[in-house]
Amino acid sequence: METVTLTIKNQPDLYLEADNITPDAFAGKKADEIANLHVYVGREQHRLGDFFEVSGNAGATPEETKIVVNGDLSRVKYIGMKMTGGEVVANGNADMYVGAWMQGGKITVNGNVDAFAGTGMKDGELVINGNAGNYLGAAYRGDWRGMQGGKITVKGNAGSDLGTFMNGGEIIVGGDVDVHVATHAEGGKIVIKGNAKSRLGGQMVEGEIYVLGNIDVMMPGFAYREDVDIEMDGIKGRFALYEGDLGERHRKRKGQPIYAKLYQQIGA
Amino acid sequence: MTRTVTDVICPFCGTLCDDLEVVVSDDEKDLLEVYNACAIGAEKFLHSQAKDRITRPRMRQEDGSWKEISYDEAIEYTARMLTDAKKPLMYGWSSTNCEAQAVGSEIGEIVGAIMDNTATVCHGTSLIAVQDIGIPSCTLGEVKNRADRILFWGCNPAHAHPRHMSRYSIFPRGFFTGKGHTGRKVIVVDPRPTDTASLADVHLQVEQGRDYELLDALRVAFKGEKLPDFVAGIPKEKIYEAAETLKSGRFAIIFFGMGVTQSLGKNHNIDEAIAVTRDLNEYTKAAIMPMRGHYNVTGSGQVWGWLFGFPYAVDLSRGFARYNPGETTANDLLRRDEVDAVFVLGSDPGAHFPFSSVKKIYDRPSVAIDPHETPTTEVCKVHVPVAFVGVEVGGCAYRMDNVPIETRKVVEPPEGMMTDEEFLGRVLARVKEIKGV
Amino acid sequence: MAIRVNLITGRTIQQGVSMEAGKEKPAYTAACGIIELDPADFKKLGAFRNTNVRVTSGYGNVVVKAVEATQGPHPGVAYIPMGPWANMVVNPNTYSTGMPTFKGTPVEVEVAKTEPVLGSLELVRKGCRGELA
Amino acid sequence: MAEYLIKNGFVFDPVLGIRGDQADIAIKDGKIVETNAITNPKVIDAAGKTVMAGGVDIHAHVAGPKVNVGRNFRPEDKLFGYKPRNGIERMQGGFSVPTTIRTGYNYARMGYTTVMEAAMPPLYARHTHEEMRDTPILDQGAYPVFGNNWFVLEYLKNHEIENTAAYIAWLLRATKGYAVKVVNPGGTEAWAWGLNCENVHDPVPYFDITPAQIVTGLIEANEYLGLPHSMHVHANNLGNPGNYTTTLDTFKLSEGIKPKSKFGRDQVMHHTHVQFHSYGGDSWANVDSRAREIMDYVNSHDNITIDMGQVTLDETTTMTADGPFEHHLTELNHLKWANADVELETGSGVVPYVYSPNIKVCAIQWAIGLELALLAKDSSRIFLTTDHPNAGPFIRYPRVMKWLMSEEAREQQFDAFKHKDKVIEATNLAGIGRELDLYEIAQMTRAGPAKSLGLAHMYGGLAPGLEADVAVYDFNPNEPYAPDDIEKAFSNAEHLFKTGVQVVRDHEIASNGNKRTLWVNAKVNENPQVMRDVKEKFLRYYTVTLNNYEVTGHYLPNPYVIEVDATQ
Repeated sequence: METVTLTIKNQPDLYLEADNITPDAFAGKKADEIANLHVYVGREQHRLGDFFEVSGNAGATPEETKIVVNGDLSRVKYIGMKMTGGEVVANGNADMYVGAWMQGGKITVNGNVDAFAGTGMKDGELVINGNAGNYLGAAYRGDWRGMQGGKITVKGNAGSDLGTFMNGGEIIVGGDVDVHVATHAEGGKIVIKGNAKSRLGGQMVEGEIYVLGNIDVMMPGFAYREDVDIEMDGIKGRFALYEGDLGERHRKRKGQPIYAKLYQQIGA
Repeated sequence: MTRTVTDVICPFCGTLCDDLEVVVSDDEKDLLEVYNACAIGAEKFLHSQAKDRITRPRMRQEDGSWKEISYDEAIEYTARMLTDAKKPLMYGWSSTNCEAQAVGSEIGEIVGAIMDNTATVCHGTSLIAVQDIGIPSCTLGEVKNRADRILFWGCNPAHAHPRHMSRYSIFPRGFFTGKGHTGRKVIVVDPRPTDTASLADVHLQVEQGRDYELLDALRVAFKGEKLPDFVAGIPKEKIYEAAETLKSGRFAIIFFGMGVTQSLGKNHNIDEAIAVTRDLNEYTKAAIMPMRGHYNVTGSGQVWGWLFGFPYAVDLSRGFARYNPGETTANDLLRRDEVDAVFVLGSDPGAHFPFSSVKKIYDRPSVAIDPHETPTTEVCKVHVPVAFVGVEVGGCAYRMDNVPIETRKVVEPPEGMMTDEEFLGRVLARVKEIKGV
Repeated sequence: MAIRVNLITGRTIQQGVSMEAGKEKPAYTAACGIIELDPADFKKLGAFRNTNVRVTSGYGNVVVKAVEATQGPHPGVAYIPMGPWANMVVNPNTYSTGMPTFKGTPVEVEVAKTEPVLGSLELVRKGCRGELA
Repeated sequence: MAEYLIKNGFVFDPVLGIRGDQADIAIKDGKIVETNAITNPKVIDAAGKTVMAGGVDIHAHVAGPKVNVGRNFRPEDKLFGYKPRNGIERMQGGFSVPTTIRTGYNYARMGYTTVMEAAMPPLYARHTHEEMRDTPILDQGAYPVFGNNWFVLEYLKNHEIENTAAYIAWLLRATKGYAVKVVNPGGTEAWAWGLNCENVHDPVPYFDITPAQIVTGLIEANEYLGLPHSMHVHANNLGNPGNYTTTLDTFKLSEGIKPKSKFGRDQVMHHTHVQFHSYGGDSWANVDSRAREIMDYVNSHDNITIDMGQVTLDETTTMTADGPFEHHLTELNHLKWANADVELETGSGVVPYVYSPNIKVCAIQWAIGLELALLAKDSSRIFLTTDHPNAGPFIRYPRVMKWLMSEEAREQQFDAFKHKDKVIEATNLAGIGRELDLYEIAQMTRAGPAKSLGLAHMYGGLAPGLEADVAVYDFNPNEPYAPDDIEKAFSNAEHLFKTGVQVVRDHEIASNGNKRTLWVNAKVNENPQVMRDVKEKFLRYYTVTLNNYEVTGHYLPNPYVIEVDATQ
């Protein structure tokens, strides 16, 4: 695997749209060609090299390309957008749309990310070693196809609207989450190791939510069923199982509706 | 001698009453009296005639004072500001006609602006919800002629849409509703016992910010599933009862307002309310409608819909249209310092945005186009007064149910005053010159 | 003595009429430079009706006149009509939806008898210039 | 205006009866003229290329309230598909529901010059006209819907043809409409109570009338007026297994009625998107094609024209004034649902839909549409449509042409189906070897629809005196070609002239044209009763005043009025 290193040298006066920072766009290019890729500030088109020092050449394919981005990226959008393979490591806070619509490969952010990370994600792995903003792993506006597959891991907290319209894949949040989790979800799995506020599983059709901490307000559409013991991915303990959203439509299997499941830990 | 103009359209709220009568002087310069309007609408017509009205553009000076400038100078400043900026915000677009909105859209397209309208602080979250789940709705005449279950959720038409209840919802006698209000059951959901609630058969005083839970509870009740004893401060018996009332009607309509669009959950509250409406269509006929505020915020969403495909928050900066509320919405853009110039027309963000956003407008090159003196004109660098749409110039406007109605000109604007459309047309021409288009 | 209440904002017919009559006029301040409090909250605050109060949230503060709720009772909930006064204190967080949280901001209300309620233009002008307390 | 001479192209023109012979087409002052009538033309060398009249679309949903609902509630339909502004071209977005700008440009790119909006709710006529105004290049008209209108229901309950006709004339003038459209007659009014009319004899709730009476009465009123187009119907029971009998029942309502119009059409009923109305079986499990039964009827009755409503196997957006159908659809696919019932007049619904080649029913629908066209004896009475965007976006017309013209292309598509064998079993298509030629395509896309619309004196052919709407395609029918070459060439006209203005040059948009809006001004005898009824209904039941209803001039900056005198 070849590594391309980008180090931010000029901060944009507005925000930088850098949808070209992906192994797909870099693949097969040398450092100077990579520096010539387009980025945008508002309506102005610039070169990637106007804002970043670029060193190293990319591999022949996305899979053989690793990109390391250094510096304060909190005004850089779209890192790793639509990537299909390879690896991106961002050493700093990044702005919106990290890994949005990604289909493969791995992104690691050693910092926080703003909203819309992992929007419409199909596959691959997104690791955020800080906090995530709102709409992590959610669908794009209007789309009923949210996160389809892959895995998102957040070390810290996540914002509101986690996993909206999620259909598959997995999201693990090490800390707390804000309101609205897995709204309209029809599949997938969300694990919240910290506390949750309210509106977990609202309008949820199918899928699973695990909460290890507290829930401020439970949805009225989730009914307590039983206590169950769970052991999975390093999580072990006794959980209260709720099913819902009782107000929502559900598929039936053998005449029985299949509900979404919400597990809340009640003991070790 | 005076003349009475009939069938006049009120350019205040989304109710867009079109039965006003306005008495004007024979020379059509003075507006003397207004009939059939609500207090707010009448004031809007009468204030257009204020003697202290500002009639010429003005520019803020270094020392904070205003200096009168010509329209030509104002056009030049505006065109330069928009073409110099990398990412200008062109905001407002609600208190104006569709013709002006279309010209503004072309300016935005050429300069690469972000176009946002007042839905962003009003029913923008409803539009998000509609994109997620759709909206079964109808025209207001369907409500008048058929509805026997009226639910006002987080809206207070007694104050915000004063003639709504008499023209469309609670009181009118229509084709299948000959008994008027006695044939209808009215439910109000609001954290306050509002003046609208006092007209209702049932008031559910929801705990503020828990609308989503209460709406979900209604859906659970429709299906006959068990509820907790209390949801959002409402005992379950009252929820089951409300659910039964709605299901048992022939035609149920839900009107909703800022109480849900601006509270915790925002678009999700609307989404769930629409889900309630969808569910009701399993049992009877049901529709839902946002109580749109500005008289033509709806039109702005329509014009951008056919030109760009999005009803608000349209980012044209890269020569094509993108949309994502939370990113391309005015308050997020200002808060995050994403835009470098601000143009405002047909709205007053100075009064209606959180102050932190107002300060960002003040910090940037900025132009406000508004017939009035407002908090927005107070913080902008240039203020361009224009003729009142619906009073001094006509043009198309869209009612809250998306019905387009052509507003009427009833009096002449002050001599030499431009309309929105004329001013924008001149700016467009100048922008094209500068950009060599 | 300060009380904590949940602040909501919105339209009133007086707000609408005075806004159309001119936001630079005193009637607009009289209609919108107010906070409607429930009688129970007045009691807790230990203030008379029509006393100026300072309303403070995590986002700012503003002086308005405390009046009795016109559409009550709603203990624990306070109401400032939509406008620049309310907007000094509302929660600007949009949760990435574009919509500030105009309804449901926790605020503290304390008596500020001698402090004036500013007019709308003066309020935003001074605010922008950093001239407010 | 510039003169043009399009030289040496292979011309396909049913109006002149030219079947691919080389011929020259001359253009002067916006019209086709004899080649000796021009003096100093710009010459377009069309040698080795195909030349046809501009395409005419008789049925598409391209402007108005439900179209805009489809745009505004589907941001995901525009994601990553936007075309930036470039020169005279404004920015263009949207796939299944394009912006008005893209609509105009994309039709022009296919060589189309006239497009009819198929359903205009009268109360929303202003909106429809605003969108048409902002759709460049194309000549357009819009069909106001009548089949659930309270005036019509009340008049036709008592078979009051003269009053119905007077009301139609009034509404066409008030809305600046082009033709009488009927969508799910009676069923959409029933839907205002959550009900439907599923066959032609289902009574309409309260109004005490049946769909059959509505359809027959509107045909008679249409002929009483002698309007350019016939009554244009979308029958009851759309999209349901077993519905072909309802379709045949609807067809039969036209029997014995002769056209009475000076505009040269032969039909008294146009039935639209017949693919959606040609299903056998009684459930989605056993649905099959009844295209043969349908076409047997059409082939033997010459007072009917139809259009296809071809499924294109895309993700698209369905939208129709058939409110109950859209509710039915959202119950099936659980996708977002918009509905808009319109006081006293009509209703509508919008739901996204994914026609997947992996779903048996979608593949059967695809086959049925093609069968209709391939079983037609007269290609000038069946028109190529996708009921845009219902069965697929209009940009797929060239793909439909490919399927119609190439058995190989159809076989390729069959092979791509997940349930190929079941699809073959439920349909006739695999056994149909017919391949249409370009002359037949020109009948289906030009001459046929123009004649059915009563616009054969303007559009659909290359005879001198017609509008100079001429398309040149980079396609040589006399050289070997692959099926995909058809789609490519007809997606991307090399040149297009609209009323004598070159709007596409070398495959690029060269002008925004001089778009016109067509409407029909029918004059009838004064009818005090109808005018009294109109006043009464506005006073009591409408929520706008009568004086604010009529669409005034500035919404049609470039109107083209077709005058009809029905006074007697």
